[in-house]
Amino acid sequence: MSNTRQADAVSAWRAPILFLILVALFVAEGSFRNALFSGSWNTALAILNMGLISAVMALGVNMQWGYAGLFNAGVVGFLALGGLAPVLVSTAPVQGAWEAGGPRVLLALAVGLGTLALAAQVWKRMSGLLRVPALIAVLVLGFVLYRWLFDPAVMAIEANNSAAAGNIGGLGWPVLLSWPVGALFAAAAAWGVGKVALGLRSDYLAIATLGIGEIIVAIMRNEEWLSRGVKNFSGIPRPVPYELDLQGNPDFVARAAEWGLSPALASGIWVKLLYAGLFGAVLLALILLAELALKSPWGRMMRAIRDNETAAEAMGKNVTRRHLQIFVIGSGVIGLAGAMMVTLDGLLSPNSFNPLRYTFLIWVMVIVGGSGNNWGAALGAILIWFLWIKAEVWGPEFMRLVTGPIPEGALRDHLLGSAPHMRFIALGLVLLLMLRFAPRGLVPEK
Amino acid sequence: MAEPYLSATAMRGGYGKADILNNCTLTVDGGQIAVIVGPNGAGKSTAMKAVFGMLNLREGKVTLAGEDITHLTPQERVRKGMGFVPQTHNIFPTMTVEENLEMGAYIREDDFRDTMAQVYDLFPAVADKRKQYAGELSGGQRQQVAVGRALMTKPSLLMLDEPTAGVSPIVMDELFDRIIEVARTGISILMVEQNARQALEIADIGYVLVQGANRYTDTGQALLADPEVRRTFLGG
Amino acid sequence: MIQVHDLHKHFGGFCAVDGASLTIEQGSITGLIGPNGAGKSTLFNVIAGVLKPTAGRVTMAGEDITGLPPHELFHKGLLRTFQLAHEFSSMTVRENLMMVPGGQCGETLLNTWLRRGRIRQEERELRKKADEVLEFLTISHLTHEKAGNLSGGQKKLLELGRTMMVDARIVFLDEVGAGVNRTLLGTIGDAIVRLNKERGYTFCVIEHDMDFIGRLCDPVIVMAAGKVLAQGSADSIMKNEAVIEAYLGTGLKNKVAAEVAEEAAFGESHGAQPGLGAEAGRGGDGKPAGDI
Amino acid sequence: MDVLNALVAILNFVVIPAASYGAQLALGALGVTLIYGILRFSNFAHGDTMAFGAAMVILITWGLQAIGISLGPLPTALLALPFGIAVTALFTLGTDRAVYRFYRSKRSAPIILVMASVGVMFIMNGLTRLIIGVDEIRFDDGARFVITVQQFRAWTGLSEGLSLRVSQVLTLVVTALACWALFRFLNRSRAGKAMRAYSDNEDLALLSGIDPERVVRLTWIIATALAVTAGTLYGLDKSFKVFNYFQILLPIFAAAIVGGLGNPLGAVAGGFIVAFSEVAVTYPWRKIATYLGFQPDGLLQLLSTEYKFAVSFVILIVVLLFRPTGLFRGKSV
Amino acid sequence: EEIKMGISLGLTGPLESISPAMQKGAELAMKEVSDSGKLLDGSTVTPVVADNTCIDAAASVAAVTRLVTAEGVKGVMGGMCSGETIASLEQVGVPQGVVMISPSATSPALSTIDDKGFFFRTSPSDARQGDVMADIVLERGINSVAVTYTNNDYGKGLADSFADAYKAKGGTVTVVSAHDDGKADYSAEVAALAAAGGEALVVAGYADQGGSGIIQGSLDTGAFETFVLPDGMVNNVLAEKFGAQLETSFGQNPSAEGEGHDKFDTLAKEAGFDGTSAYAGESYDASALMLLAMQAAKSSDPKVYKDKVMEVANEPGEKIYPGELAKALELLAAGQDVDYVGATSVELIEPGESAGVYREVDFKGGKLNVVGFR
Ligand SMILES: Nc1ncnc2c1ncn2[C@@H]1O[C@H](COP(=O)(O)OP(=O)(O)OP(=O)(O)O)[C@@H](O)[C@H]1O
Ligand SMILES: Nc1ncnc2c1ncn2[C@@H]1O[C@H](COP(=O)(O)OP(=O)(O)OP(=O)(O)O)[C@@H](O)[C@H]1O
Ligand SMILES: [Mg+2]
Ligand SMILES: [Mg+2]
Repeated sequence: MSNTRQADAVSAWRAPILFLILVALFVAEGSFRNALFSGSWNTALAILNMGLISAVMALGVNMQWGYAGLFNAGVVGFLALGGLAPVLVSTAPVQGAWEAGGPRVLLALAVGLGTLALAAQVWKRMSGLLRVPALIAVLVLGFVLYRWLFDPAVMAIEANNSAAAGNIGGLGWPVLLSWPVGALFAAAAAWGVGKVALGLRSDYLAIATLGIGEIIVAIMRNEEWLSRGVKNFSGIPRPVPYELDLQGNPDFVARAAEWGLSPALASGIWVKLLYAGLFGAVLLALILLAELALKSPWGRMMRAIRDNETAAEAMGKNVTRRHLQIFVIGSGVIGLAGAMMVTLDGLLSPNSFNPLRYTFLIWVMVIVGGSGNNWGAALGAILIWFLWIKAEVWGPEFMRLVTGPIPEGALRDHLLGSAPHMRFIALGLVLLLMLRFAPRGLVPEK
Repeated sequence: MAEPYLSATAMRGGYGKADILNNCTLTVDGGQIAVIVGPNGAGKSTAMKAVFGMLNLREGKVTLAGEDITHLTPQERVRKGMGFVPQTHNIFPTMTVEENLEMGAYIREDDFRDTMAQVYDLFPAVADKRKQYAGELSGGQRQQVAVGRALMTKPSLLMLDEPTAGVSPIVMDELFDRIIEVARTGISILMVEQNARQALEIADIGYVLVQGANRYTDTGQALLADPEVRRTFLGG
Repeated sequence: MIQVHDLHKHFGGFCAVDGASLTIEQGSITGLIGPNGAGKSTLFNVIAGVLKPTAGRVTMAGEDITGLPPHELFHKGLLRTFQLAHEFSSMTVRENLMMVPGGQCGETLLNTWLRRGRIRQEERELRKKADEVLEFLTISHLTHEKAGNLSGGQKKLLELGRTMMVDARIVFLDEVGAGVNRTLLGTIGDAIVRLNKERGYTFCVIEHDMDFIGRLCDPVIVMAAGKVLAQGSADSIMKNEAVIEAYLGTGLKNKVAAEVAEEAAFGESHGAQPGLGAEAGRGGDGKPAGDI
Repeated sequence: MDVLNALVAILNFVVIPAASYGAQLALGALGVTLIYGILRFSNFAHGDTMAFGAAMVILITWGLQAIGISLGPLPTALLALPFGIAVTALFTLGTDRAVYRFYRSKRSAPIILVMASVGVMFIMNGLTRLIIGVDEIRFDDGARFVITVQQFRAWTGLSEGLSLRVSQVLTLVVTALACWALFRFLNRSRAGKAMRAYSDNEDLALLSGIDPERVVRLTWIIATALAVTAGTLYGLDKSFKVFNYFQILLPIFAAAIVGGLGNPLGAVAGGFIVAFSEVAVTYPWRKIATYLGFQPDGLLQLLSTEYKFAVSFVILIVVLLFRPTGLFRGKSV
Repeated sequence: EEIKMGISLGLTGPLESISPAMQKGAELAMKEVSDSGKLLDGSTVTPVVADNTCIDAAASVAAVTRLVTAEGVKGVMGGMCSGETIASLEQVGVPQGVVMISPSATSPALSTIDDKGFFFRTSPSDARQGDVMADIVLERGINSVAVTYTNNDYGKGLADSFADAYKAKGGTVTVVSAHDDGKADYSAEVAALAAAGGEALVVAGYADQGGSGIIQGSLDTGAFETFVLPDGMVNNVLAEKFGAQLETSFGQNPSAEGEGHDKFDTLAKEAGFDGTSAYAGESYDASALMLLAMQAAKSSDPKVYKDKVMEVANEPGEKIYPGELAKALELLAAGQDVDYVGATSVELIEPGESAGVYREVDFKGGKLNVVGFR
């Protein structure tokens, strides 16, 4: 039967008002000190910075899902790949690592990729009985050759000063350069993944990408030579000054005093403001480009493909190519966000890349914000991130409220002791409430 | 005059803000065949849905056998003896043909194998495919399954939204034949048709709907004979 | 124009198309009829690249197009409509039409950032064209409606409208008439004839409305059980015994019986007698007039 | 003799553990696949339904133990299971009413329901932690082993041992029964067919006189029963820990999908595929080779266990490439 | 003055089950000091707790930022896991000039980090434990072992350092393989370890995580009977869980020689929590150290008291055990030296981490028995 889904008319004022509310939340966080808000600009800006990065991630997911209906559940993998870039591009070279086996690793990787390419060709070109054996032969030979080249080189690199380094090292270039490189890493991986998996439908694509995300993270955890694996890589250079340098700079200290701020406080705020400027600029540029594309025939074509692939195909649109295109671009944006995030953290910790946090939370952001709408996705991202962080405080606070009337005793102690877990309940409730009152997202697609 | 078996009077309503139905009235007597015709988008399907309670009416009243059913849910109406074949999405695609028919007989407690045999008799083309998923059938075959499903209900009022769309002439004739036969057993039929000439021929009463309102109402023969109706609605 | 050589399409063990061979002449309006499940839509889908044939070959103007994907066929000038409407449901009716033409400048991502002016101009032209088509299909009041909200028949019209947005060489119409008002169908028929005459489109039309087929199509190909059963002019086909038996049938038995019993005295004019010509059986009076 | 030893080693370390793990996944996947098949969304709260249900069962088990009721060699938890199911089903029916029904009536896209289920997941997760805490809890009583390694060695005189736990046998049996029953129910019974009809075409189901709310309720109850059973058996086998139930969600989804969503047989097949690929692909064959008379240098391990999850996903992707909607041709929205 | 002290732990997340005891340990020390009324002329100490989730660096940074900039804490007892600790230290601790003492981040990477003197830890770097463990294993006459480690910086670092030391001393390592925490099943890992063989299995993991899963699987399938258990595994819970099945197993963890540890245990019992829970003692010590350093520096300013931390922790001076914080405050106020021993025999070596006294334990009779110290 015809679907009676109705496009509720959404007021044009909705988006601006919601953004104003968001600004108000951050201002409250920065300036009021009470049970709900911390009254610290440092905190507010710290949340904002990660919120902006989340918005970039959400934008990437929104491109894939909102524009083209591709269910990418491997966000965390592309994010991690992007995060690899700052380590490989901007950290200082490791003494002796390259000599230990750099060229050989590169050669091995080339052999590995070559094997895959050859296998693909064999599969495409050959037919008949020999096809499968030939494929297997190519793969096995390639794998053996690859391991033969790869293993000793990796051992040598990892043995090189393994407590402090053990990795191949970076190029020592400016860290900002690693952002586009991160995007490239993720995009390249997405190209390969897309070639293979994009034929799958909705949830099947989701689980395939989920798997790929897990695989990428597993590789980053276990391949120590790449970025020290689970041993974490810290001390990634920054594109902005260090707080301690600022605190040691008399000019800055004087300027801070003018504002009536202590040097530590002022330096924290200033550095975060600089980051916010960088991230905000990237975010706005991306939104601008995305909006231009979406409001043109290209966007119309993507929506058509999302609505009905068979018909779009019959109307001359190369659905496979378009899917690949948007998948690569979306993943590139996610990779960019990954590089930005690692730059902000100054740390690459592959163990922290878990799907709940970096895949599903991002999805929540997109859906709550309004999939298909760039502003919506960005809004959702910043808002959800704000709540995710504030739930840490609001959950226990709520618990204190609830347990107030309960008499002293074991039950009350138990409940108060479990207060941290209210974080989940609070977050879940907020999520459900938002979905309830704006089921198509806060700023839905027009 | 006794009240008609089904009477839907002065219906007004639609999907969103704008009304699709404007004071539309449809009545069918017991054992009668009523046919609704009209241009595309006139609100024929909407009127059917309204009669079946799948649309909120702003105004109007629906009675069945004298009982006011305006506020009943569709599944309650099914239990009151109404059967409906929608225009689109009228089969269960991942169930087999046989299961589709069984679902038609869902509310029946008695043995329905007879009815099923009759349906297969009527549509031999789908009888061959009883173990196949309905979603794999051709357009016309689906339509036959859809009508078959409604027949399985043994309704006292059968509502058909373009039952013959996409079926071959021979099956269409069979179908109309069967509809006449069904009507003779005292079952009322309300159907929308674009194969209007054939349909009006067998109709006891015909409605021409334009923009959600009754334009002409008369016996089928009279409508067929009206040159104005023929020209503007029946394709000459 | 299109030649189909011994085409087979199997679903599991079932042969939906079972060795069909046929030719669609350049410039013709070829009708394709046959009982439900004869394999007509499947044949269309194979030609249009949606399904891969199990065996057999399809050529278009001498060029082998077997198994080419639909989007490539589109660019070769082969268009088709779907039996079950495939609208882009969350887009407006106008957008549904505007997305059709291929090779739009604004479909390239880079251009959407760099060549705004060109795109704006192109869009203006497309919009005009789309509005003309909507006007023609009598659904211009729905220009801004979401296609998903259209009525069954309106969706069919939209389906047809899409094929009118570009210059096609051959158009496959899968039951455009089902669910479309007969008066409008007449108009559509005229349009098909006009496109055929003026622009030289070739048409292949699946339809169960024999009036429509009879008025438009020459030749008519009849399929049954996956094979070609007969081929010829509309008139000859409608007199073909095998076709009558498999497809056309002989009219309303019940009605006839009833009339014989109750209303014989009135001498019903359109009650077809068994064995009479199929045309008569299909409500022979009121053959469509050429003009509407 | 050595051949026998090799066989026993494989049985003990690969076949039996993988089979019981596979059955655990399968049981979870059955619930996921049912919700997907009928209500048409991926229920992320399923893992936490398992945890919540298991927590309920534990509480009731403690209660039973306190009043001195037990089941002999079988764990007391089995006795508590029906009550746990009942309590949890009430809860899930409540969430359906409070959360999902609204989106159904609005005909929201499945993804919205998925996100709502993420919200429910957070809440259930928090509740479970509130109620029973985050510590590891063991609640298996009764006999732990059907046969232990020492017993086996003593009986057979082989140098390799073999062990079989009660919980493993229980899980396998219950999974087989549940799969069979669910399959029969969906394909044969009237209510089951009504459920499938509803999932196919909601409006038409309405027109056939099927009460949609009843179908939905039934679906939740069955899915909850499956989830609680799965959660309890898993907890009996491994021990109960809230955090782990979220972790098991991913392999469960993988299992449901590789088998084909909406198909009970698929869920079971998927569970075993995931489990066996994890265990078998990373198994070092050296010991076996030694028994068979070879003296290999290395471990003869294809890939190290760090990559076990990755391996199972690679296999999953390969399966999907050849069968895009899973082994048993599942649904896709 | 009301002095606020931050506690940053993974109250939710993979280590959520050991966090509560750590939090209680830390709060115990603060309460003790606060109640004594002797800190900096009667200042009170208020703990402020933040949940750093243990694995999410961004969330951890946000949480610690809140502690420092909004709550204005004078020191942070935390972080918990190494990665998250590094991030919050580099992003917040150092730039904002706040002392952080981690009870449990044992990654060797933290030894070399540029902390400007603001970071300490009351647990030793894993590099040392590997060496000690290798000695113990060899002394028990076990010459070949399989090693499994939890796949993070702690496990990896410990396993590597153990394997290196063990091989250097003449042992054979049949396999070193990782296991992930919180996985649904460990059959694959157990199968691989069993196939590799060895007289014992070294489990460098966590007692309430994958570590116990591995042990469970090994016992059930008869793969190993003897387990070598480093600090993350030495725990009463483990003894309760496996009981007599651990008869032949042994291990070591950093711990005080008797007295301090026992005293802490008693204190914990009185306060209603398990003092033997992993890192509970270290948490107590971490908080105590900061407060004592304040007293020694006569200032609650972290930039000032950071230089006193090493002083109060090490000789010379009077030994201070748990429950004697009041005494220590008095001594310090009087300008005398103290040597804080605490619950875990704190002895800080450069660059501000515990030297690590290890107690050797075994599980004879299904109980955790201390058999010696090294
Ligand atoms: N995916 C499929 N799987 C199995 N059988 C199929 C499938 N698609 C079509 N069929 C079968 O192939 C036959 C031909 O179908 P097709 O749609 O081509 O018929 P048609 O000639 O277009 O009929 P109609 O006039 O009813 O549209 C039918 O019997 C149908 O059941
Ligand atoms: N779900 C819907 N939401 C909004 N408008 C709708 C919806 N369905 C139909 N309409 C509008 O209602 C009007 C009447 O539709 P309806 O389906 O009743 O027409 P119909 O008379 O059955 O036409 P047809 O002969 O083409 O089937 C149409 O203009 C259509 O655009
Ligand atoms: Mg209609
Ligand atoms: Mg067809």
